[in-house]
Amino acid sequence: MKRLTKSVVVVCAVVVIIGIVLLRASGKPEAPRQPIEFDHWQHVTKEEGPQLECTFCHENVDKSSHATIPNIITCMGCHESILTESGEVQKLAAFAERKEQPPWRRVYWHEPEANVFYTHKPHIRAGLECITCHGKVGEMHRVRREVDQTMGWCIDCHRTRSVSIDCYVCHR
Amino acid sequence: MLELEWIASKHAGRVRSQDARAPKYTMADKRPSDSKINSDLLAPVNHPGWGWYATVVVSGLVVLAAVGALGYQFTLGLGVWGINRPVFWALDITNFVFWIGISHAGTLISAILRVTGAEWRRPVTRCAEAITVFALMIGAMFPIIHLGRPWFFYWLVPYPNERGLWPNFRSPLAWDFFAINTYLLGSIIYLYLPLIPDLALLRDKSRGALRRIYGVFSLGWRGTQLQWDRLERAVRVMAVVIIPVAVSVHTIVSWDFAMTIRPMWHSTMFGPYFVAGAIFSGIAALILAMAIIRRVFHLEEYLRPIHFNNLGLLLLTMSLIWFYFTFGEYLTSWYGNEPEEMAVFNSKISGPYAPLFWGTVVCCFAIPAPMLAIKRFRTIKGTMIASALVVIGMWFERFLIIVPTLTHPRFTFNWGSYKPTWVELTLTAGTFGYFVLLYAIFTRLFPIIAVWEYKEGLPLGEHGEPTIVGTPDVEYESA
Amino acid sequence: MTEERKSNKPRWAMVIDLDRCTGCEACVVACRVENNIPTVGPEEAAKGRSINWIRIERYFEGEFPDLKVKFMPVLCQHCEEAPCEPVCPVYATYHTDEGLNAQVYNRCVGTRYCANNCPYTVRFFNFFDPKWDAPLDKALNPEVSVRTRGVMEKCTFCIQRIRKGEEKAKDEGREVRDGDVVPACVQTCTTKAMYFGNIADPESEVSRLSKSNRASRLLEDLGTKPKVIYLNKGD
Amino acid sequence: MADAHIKVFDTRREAVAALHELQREGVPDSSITVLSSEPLHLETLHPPKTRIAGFSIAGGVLGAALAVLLTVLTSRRVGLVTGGMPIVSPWAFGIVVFELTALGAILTALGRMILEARLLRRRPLTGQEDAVAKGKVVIAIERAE
Amino acid sequence: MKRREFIILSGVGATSASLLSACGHPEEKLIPAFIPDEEFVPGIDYWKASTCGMCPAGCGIIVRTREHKANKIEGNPFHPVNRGALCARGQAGLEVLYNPDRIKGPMKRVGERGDGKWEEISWDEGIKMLADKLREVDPTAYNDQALFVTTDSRGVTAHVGHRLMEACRKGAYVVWPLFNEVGAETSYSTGYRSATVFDLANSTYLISFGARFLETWHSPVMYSQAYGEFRGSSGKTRGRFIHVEPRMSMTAANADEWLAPTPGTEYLVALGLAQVIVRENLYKSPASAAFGNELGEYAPENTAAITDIPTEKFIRLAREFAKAERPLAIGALPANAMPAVTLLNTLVDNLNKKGGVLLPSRHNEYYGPLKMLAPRDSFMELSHTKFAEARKMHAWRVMMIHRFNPVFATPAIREEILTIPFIASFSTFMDETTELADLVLPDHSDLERWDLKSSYPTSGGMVVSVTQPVIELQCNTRQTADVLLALARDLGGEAAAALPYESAEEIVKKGAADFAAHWGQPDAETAWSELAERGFAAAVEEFRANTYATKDQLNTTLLSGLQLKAALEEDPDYPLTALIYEQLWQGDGSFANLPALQELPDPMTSAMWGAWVEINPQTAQSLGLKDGDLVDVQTRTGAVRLPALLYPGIRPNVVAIPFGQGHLAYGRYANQRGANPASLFPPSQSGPHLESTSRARVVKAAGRGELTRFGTELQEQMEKRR
Repeated sequence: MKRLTKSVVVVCAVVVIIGIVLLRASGKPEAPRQPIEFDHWQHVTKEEGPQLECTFCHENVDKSSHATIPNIITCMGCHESILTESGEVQKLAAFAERKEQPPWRRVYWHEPEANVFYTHKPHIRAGLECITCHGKVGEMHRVRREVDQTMGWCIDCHRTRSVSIDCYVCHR
Repeated sequence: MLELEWIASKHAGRVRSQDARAPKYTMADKRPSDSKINSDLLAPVNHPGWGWYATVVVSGLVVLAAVGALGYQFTLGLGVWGINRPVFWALDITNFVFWIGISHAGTLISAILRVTGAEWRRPVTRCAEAITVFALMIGAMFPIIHLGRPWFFYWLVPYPNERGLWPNFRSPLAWDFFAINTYLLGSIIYLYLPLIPDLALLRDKSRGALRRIYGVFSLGWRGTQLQWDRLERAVRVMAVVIIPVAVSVHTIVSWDFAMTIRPMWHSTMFGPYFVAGAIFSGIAALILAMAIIRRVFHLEEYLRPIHFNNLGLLLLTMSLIWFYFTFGEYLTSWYGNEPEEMAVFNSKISGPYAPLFWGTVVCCFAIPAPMLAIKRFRTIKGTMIASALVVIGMWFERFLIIVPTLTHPRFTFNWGSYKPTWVELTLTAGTFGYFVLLYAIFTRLFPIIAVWEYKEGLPLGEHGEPTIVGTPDVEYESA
Repeated sequence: MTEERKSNKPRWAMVIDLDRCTGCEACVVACRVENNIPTVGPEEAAKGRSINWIRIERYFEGEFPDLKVKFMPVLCQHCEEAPCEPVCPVYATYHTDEGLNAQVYNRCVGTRYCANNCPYTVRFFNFFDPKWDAPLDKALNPEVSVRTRGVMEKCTFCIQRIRKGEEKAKDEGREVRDGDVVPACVQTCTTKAMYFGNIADPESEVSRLSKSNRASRLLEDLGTKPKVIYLNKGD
Repeated sequence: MADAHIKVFDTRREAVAALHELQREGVPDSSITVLSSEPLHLETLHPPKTRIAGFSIAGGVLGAALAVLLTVLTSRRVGLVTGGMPIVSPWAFGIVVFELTALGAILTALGRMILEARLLRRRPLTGQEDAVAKGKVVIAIERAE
Repeated sequence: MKRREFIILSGVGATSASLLSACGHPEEKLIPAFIPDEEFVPGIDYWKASTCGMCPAGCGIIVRTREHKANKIEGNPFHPVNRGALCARGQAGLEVLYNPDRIKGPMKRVGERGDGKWEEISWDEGIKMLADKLREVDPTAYNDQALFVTTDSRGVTAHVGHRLMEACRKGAYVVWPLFNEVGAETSYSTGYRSATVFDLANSTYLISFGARFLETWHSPVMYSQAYGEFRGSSGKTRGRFIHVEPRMSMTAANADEWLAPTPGTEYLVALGLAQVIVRENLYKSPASAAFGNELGEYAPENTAAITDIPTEKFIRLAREFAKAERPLAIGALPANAMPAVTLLNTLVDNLNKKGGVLLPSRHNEYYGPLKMLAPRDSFMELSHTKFAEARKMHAWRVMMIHRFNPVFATPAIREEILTIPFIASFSTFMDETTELADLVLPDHSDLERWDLKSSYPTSGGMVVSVTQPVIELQCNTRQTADVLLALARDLGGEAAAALPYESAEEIVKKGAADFAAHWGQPDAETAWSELAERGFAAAVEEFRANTYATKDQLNTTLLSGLQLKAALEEDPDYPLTALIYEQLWQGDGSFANLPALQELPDPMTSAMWGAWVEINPQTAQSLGLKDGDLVDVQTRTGAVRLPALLYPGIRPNVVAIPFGQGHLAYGRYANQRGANPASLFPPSQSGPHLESTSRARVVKAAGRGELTRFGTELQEQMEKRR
């Protein structure tokens, strides 16, 4: 009897701990709500859409460590004229009016305490597709984090492509 | 009746031979009644007395204080300690080494005594083994406490992880991890095995829930001769295995230092030196524990001067061995006369650490050795005083092995100094409090002297007549 | 064990000319700024907890008036046979293929064993979390981690600058050559007493200087094979 | 043990005597169970041969094997970057192997002992435990029908 | 406003391939700091050239910025002065920019002076306030009534400042010389403010009389690099270096031979050497022969006793010096003692020779009509005594203080300053003087402002460096020059006429254009873009002939006013000599608020976060002092309490105290740290001035001081040596 209750308690404790761990792992919101309901699908995949390349907007991906969210000026470049009546575009225009950047929310990132210094540049040089690490963003309406970019995930890829798994490659 | 008399007389010879086996260390020729033995040895368990409660309360408070200090340290960081650059280790590792050392009291000593079949061990072994387990638990805490990020201590454990990382088995700390855990597990088992029959005894002497709990842990012990035989064999095997483990543990602890290239750490004899020191301090701790138990629980008849005398002699031996090692260690440094070594050497012999050093020599050798050598002083009180000195001395010896080397790096520009903070001191006090607490609780739950082992050593003295129970027809059968 | 090493990788090394070093400590501050080294404040400094990845060790010889002084900049020697590496139970400090002695902050659990086994005392411990009074934190180098409490840290030969140099070489589709990589201390050295480069490349300045008859290494007899080479005072 | 005959003796001496009597009368050892609160070391009543030692040696070997797997194989398998420094070093790993060997030996010894001593078995106690606890010796004979 | 400004500015300057490769970071563009948002790329470093303002040397710097934050300062690899190197001080520059204790905006005093109650005001309000005060200046009054005090004798501030003060009649533009400026005019200087260049790099035998050219003297980084070459550049024999100074400074520590004469008798050492050279006919210039008589009395045999340097040493060194291939003597001695050094150089005839003394020609002309460098006659130099005297004759009503903290430099004149009815401070930080101000109009930090200055000239020529903003404004500050311009506009009349500029930026660009034109670059636009991008413009120097041709000249100009005496007369109650010295790390005390420099171990003592008293172990022993004991250093003027530091590198019976600590304000890092030795000396000496000396005594005080060292206590080491 006594042992039974004891074991029950233990099990509960374990479950709770695991739960906490999982929660902490998935601390980042899956698909954060953006200030403007920007629809990637419309810009990338949609037949009658502009069918843009990723780099059309994320232009610095091959220059900088960040792929960089496009400047509102880039957006307005088209939307000065196109779809000006759409509500979302008007939101955009409003931002542009106020000379502000929309407070876009990140979908993929590393916490600072991870001490990760990721740079897009070499990965682009290596000819990686954007979707390998970001999922089929082009087919999403609101961007959702599809790939769980854990360290193990990085390392596996590095191993399979026989890239160095030296800690100093990413951590400093 | 007559028949039984006849049987008895018929086998008297063999019985007498068994009598001859009876050792003289136990209480005289006359065997006390089992009920007396039980009531005496189980007294601490049944009615401990106010002294016991006082001890628990006091030591409990000390532990609480230490826990508070620990929380403070975890929230703010190791900066609350006195450690600095270059003294990255200090009281934390001192306590670690010290307690691991103390832990050599039991298992090793009792194992040696068991293997060598020293009869007088009987009332001693369990005190000793209990010391081992608790000291080890305390010592093993420090490698975790002293981490900069203690919440990641499990990274030392080899477990398959998503990050594809693995511990470094080349590190002496990894060796520590394996050695200490093995020793801890081994010691617990080694303490537990001889405890089983006594657990059964407690089971049978207690009622209700307590009976059930004791029942569970006594594994359904019945006391058949088969069980006795197997138990004793198992214990003997354990004893044989545990001795090398015990030796390896403190050797590896010493290697934490010896493997480095620091002056006066990088020494080949550190292994035996530490082991000797460990046994030394262990015996001292054992004597203290026994003396206190004897007084508190009125076990004067069981823990007798002879035990203290013998342990005292052991202590004397170890004291001499310790001195021999220390002398050798320091002589080689001094004779080699390398500047880096001499920097450390001088700081101990004549420098800021001289008082501690010479204090240590006095506590561990100058006073105890002659005292124990003279029979007149090898009394209970005498050995107690000597042991107290030795325990204190050995703590400082550990401190002296660690800190002076760290304060004197090879480049004089980086020499440092060390002053402990209240946090470290509280933690240190806490370890002693914790030890006392655990030990007190142990005595409350289990007989601190192994009842069956004690009885085993008694002469089969004669008294009382057989009372026949059971079905009479059997009686008539055999008649 | 060294024969297993890949040959094509550079082996980063540093040469310090003690004849030129004046002890001006520009390198110390440069390092502090480049590598986000916190100032621990007077109280902590008094406890001997201030952090300088590179320091100027000063030694007096003789008595007044015939007093001689020796300045010696000491940083992590990035030993080929580093004593700090094997003792780390979690591989937080290890040897990279470029011969750097790496310290990975977020793997470190803080046993401080490496520091105790470093004969040069160049490893530093974060006793508390570092803090910068705002807005001083704006000056933090985004290319370098801010170390949390409980981890060791030390000179990295400015790994972030090494990576930049290698990136540049890659962009230009060539091997890394002398001058691509310049750590902060070397860059700022007021007397040009410090040199940095790939010692595996026989043409590089460092390997040329390392063959000088003035060249020596710290505590060579320990067999740590440091990759910081000192040129003794000449005359 | 309905059909067991149980005698309780106040002293070991009597018990021993009685035991011999029984043996003389040809009661097989296997049907005699002697319960006592301490080992009696009876020369006559020989318990079957034990294998604890042997097993613990085997356990040691097993532990050693596991240790080698754990250290050498996993370290190689994980293959962390060490810039050419050794990731497997026999001397160092030997220490781990030694410890696990001992651990294996201890655990198997324990297990084997529990097994051979028929501990951890749910079986009705004879009801004479109190007597045993009082230090009396109980001899039970199972009728060989 | 910012965005628009960005776009305007972004027009300025292009990227430079050369400088790119120099930085060694491919994707980083060297462009003006303000990047228009559409060009700005996060995660990329932008480098911006400017000029270091941490000392007057004017080294070129490039600042690394990313995401509109400056995160590193490095030496400009092309700048002729520092060629990529930068000293500890310069490296810490960012801590000025981002210092948490900066004054956030203009303020006016409420409540009593110095009790630190302030009220934030608008810039217009502040300027108006100051303008009104200046209007009150009575033109008919006999003498100056307004006063503009600064350490800045060059650049835009000087230009605007002294013009404004001229314009509003009865105004004086005052330059208070810093340590670094001291001795800048050796007795060579011939009317203009033209600093002499010493060709260390090429000299083979260097004697320095207290000139700490590796730390604080003139242009430390330039001379450090020269020293590097002096020691061992390919194809040149290793130079030999003798340093003469009673305390072993870092520079002295690098010398092959260190002479520690009695404080104040350095010039006697120089003359002694000269005497030996003359009497042994080792001189090179023919005119030197006849010195025999004048120098007779300075023969080492006579001076040895005073200087406490053995005669044979004199003779040996004199011979070495005279026989050396390219000997050179430098010095930082009081003006009346400098001729001794000059004499040595004259004897070995190294003027305007390779490895000798290079006398630049009058380069204030380079500035063309703008006269960026305020000509000497247009402002008065003030030292601490002068201030007290001047105060007596001038009824000053308005005092404007810029980049200077006299109350800290000379606590003694605090009262004098307090008597001035209205004080306006342009300080960036709340320092001791600003605390007394009635109005605070905070200036930009050096990384936010515009300026055009002549850097300390190099052997290659003279250099004009541009200071330009590398980052957006951190606080609501305004560049003082701009404030003065606004002030002029507000005052109207002459003032407005004298300063017809919109902003400091405009002046800088105009100045640059004039400079370019002067050097045959008519196209102002390209000239400016080059300057803005490279951060400097260099002009090849032509060095003029030796000014001292004849013996008579030497005789009159040099030896007049020298007489054989020990520096300080004996004082039975005060047996010791106290002196203060400037550290590279603390400067004149204006760097005490930079944590990086506070925590920088002093290379000689490895002490940090405080001040101390250096005492020779022998002296300490005789006084029964141990390292770290708290002591009172007392002079007839004052006393300070500091921990004793046993220092083998100082003359027995001399105690030295570093200057710069002991602030009573100036922010969290500087305030209440150590003690300010200035009070030990009469105003005539103390403060950022030539190292002052005074008779003193040391009394052991109770307790131990806070003496924080990075390295081990020297004592332990000395014990080890024994």
